[in-house]
Amino acid sequence: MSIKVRFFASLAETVGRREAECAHAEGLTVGEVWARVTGEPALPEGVLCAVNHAYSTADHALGEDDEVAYFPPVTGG
Amino acid sequence: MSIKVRFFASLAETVGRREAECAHAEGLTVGEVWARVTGEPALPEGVLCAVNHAYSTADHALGEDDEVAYFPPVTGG
Amino acid sequence: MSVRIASEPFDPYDELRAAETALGERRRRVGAAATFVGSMRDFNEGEAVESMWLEHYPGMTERHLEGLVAAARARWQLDHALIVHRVGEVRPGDPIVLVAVWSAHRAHAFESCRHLMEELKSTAPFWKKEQAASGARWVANNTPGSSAEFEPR
Amino acid sequence: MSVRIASEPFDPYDELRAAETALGERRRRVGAAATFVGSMRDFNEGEAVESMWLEHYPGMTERHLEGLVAAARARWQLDHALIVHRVGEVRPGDPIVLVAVWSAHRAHAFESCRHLMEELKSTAPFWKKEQAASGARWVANNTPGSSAEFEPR
Repeated sequence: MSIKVRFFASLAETVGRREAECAHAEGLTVGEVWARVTGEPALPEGVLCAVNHAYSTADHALGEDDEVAYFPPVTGG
Repeated sequence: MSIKVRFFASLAETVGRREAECAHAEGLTVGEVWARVTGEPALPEGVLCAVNHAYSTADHALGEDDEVAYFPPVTGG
Repeated sequence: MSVRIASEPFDPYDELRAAETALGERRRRVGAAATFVGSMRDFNEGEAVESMWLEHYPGMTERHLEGLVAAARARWQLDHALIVHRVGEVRPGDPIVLVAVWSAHRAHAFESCRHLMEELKSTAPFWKKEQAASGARWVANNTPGSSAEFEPR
Repeated sequence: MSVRIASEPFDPYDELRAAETALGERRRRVGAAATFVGSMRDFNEGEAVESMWLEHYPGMTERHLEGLVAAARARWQLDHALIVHRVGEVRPGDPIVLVAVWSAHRAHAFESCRHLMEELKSTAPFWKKEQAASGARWVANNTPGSSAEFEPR
């Protein structure tokens, strides 16, 4: 099983890509997937995350076919 | 010297006219002009008054060529 | 011109477009526009209302509204403000009042728009007479301005 | 449809007219409409801004905005609500966001409009990148929502 990972806005530029796949991710948390995909030890403060299009916390455990996204503070409106 | 007196909305219907003249009114208060023109002893509670297009109190003393108006609570918007 | 008494039906969106056109290049620094449109409802106090007569005090009404706009401009950072208010015979669905403000800051726009509308409702010399099936009646009081005064759902 | 992501420039007044046409006969019971339009300013943090790139998260953004509208409908008596938000390249003066609500009560309209706009600013997944003379930069933070945070005049 693999999980689809997405990065947005300034975070996509920092990480250097907009999408990634994370294999064998079932049961990993949102924070652990970040570490595995970026090589950084932990989710930096100020990075927001979403699972399947809804806001999530870093300790949320992922399931099959989930999509996880990481992005900076929002600045719309 | 006479003063122009105006009534609006439901008050014009109650009083039975929209306009009146009040002769020799210089120095009279807004409340006294009401009494003179309508024959009622005092300005009823809830009646608003204006002098020269600005809100006024009943004890405001009138001068030459003033226009005084009486009307019910406003219901615009 | 920031205050207009309309004796014929008006289109709020035409009014807003015209005001923004008049802003011209200043529009590029504005950023925030808050507007309120009040229209005639076809019921009041549980009864169907067929039409409404809106009376005002020519001269005083304009002067009073201009005073409200001047006071708002002193309190908030506004680039422009517009008030349009109907008088005469009004039909259900017709716009009665438009209050619009333009500012560089959305908080100023929101707050001044609401303030102007509440001041207008409680102090501007307009009077409504409703024509219902049971006859004509002057509206005695305006509705409250805070949702806290309504029943919770 | 109460939420729309616009990848091309939009006209807020055309959007409002279309929404009111869709309301049809219900419009006669509405009474109050509160709207907010946020447009691109030609300066930010003291520097001229030439254009702006607005990114969003397709799917999540729409879902999130629809959730905000649903929550507002549960809290206030609303007949209709509309949110339109631009994405892509935006030029100074272009509308970025439209929030509009229709209600039988003006307090509900004012409060829900402002609430929706503040929630959108602080939680909806949009990101702005400004193109200024000194280069491109991601906007780090949104402006405050209360005028109390501004300097008094």
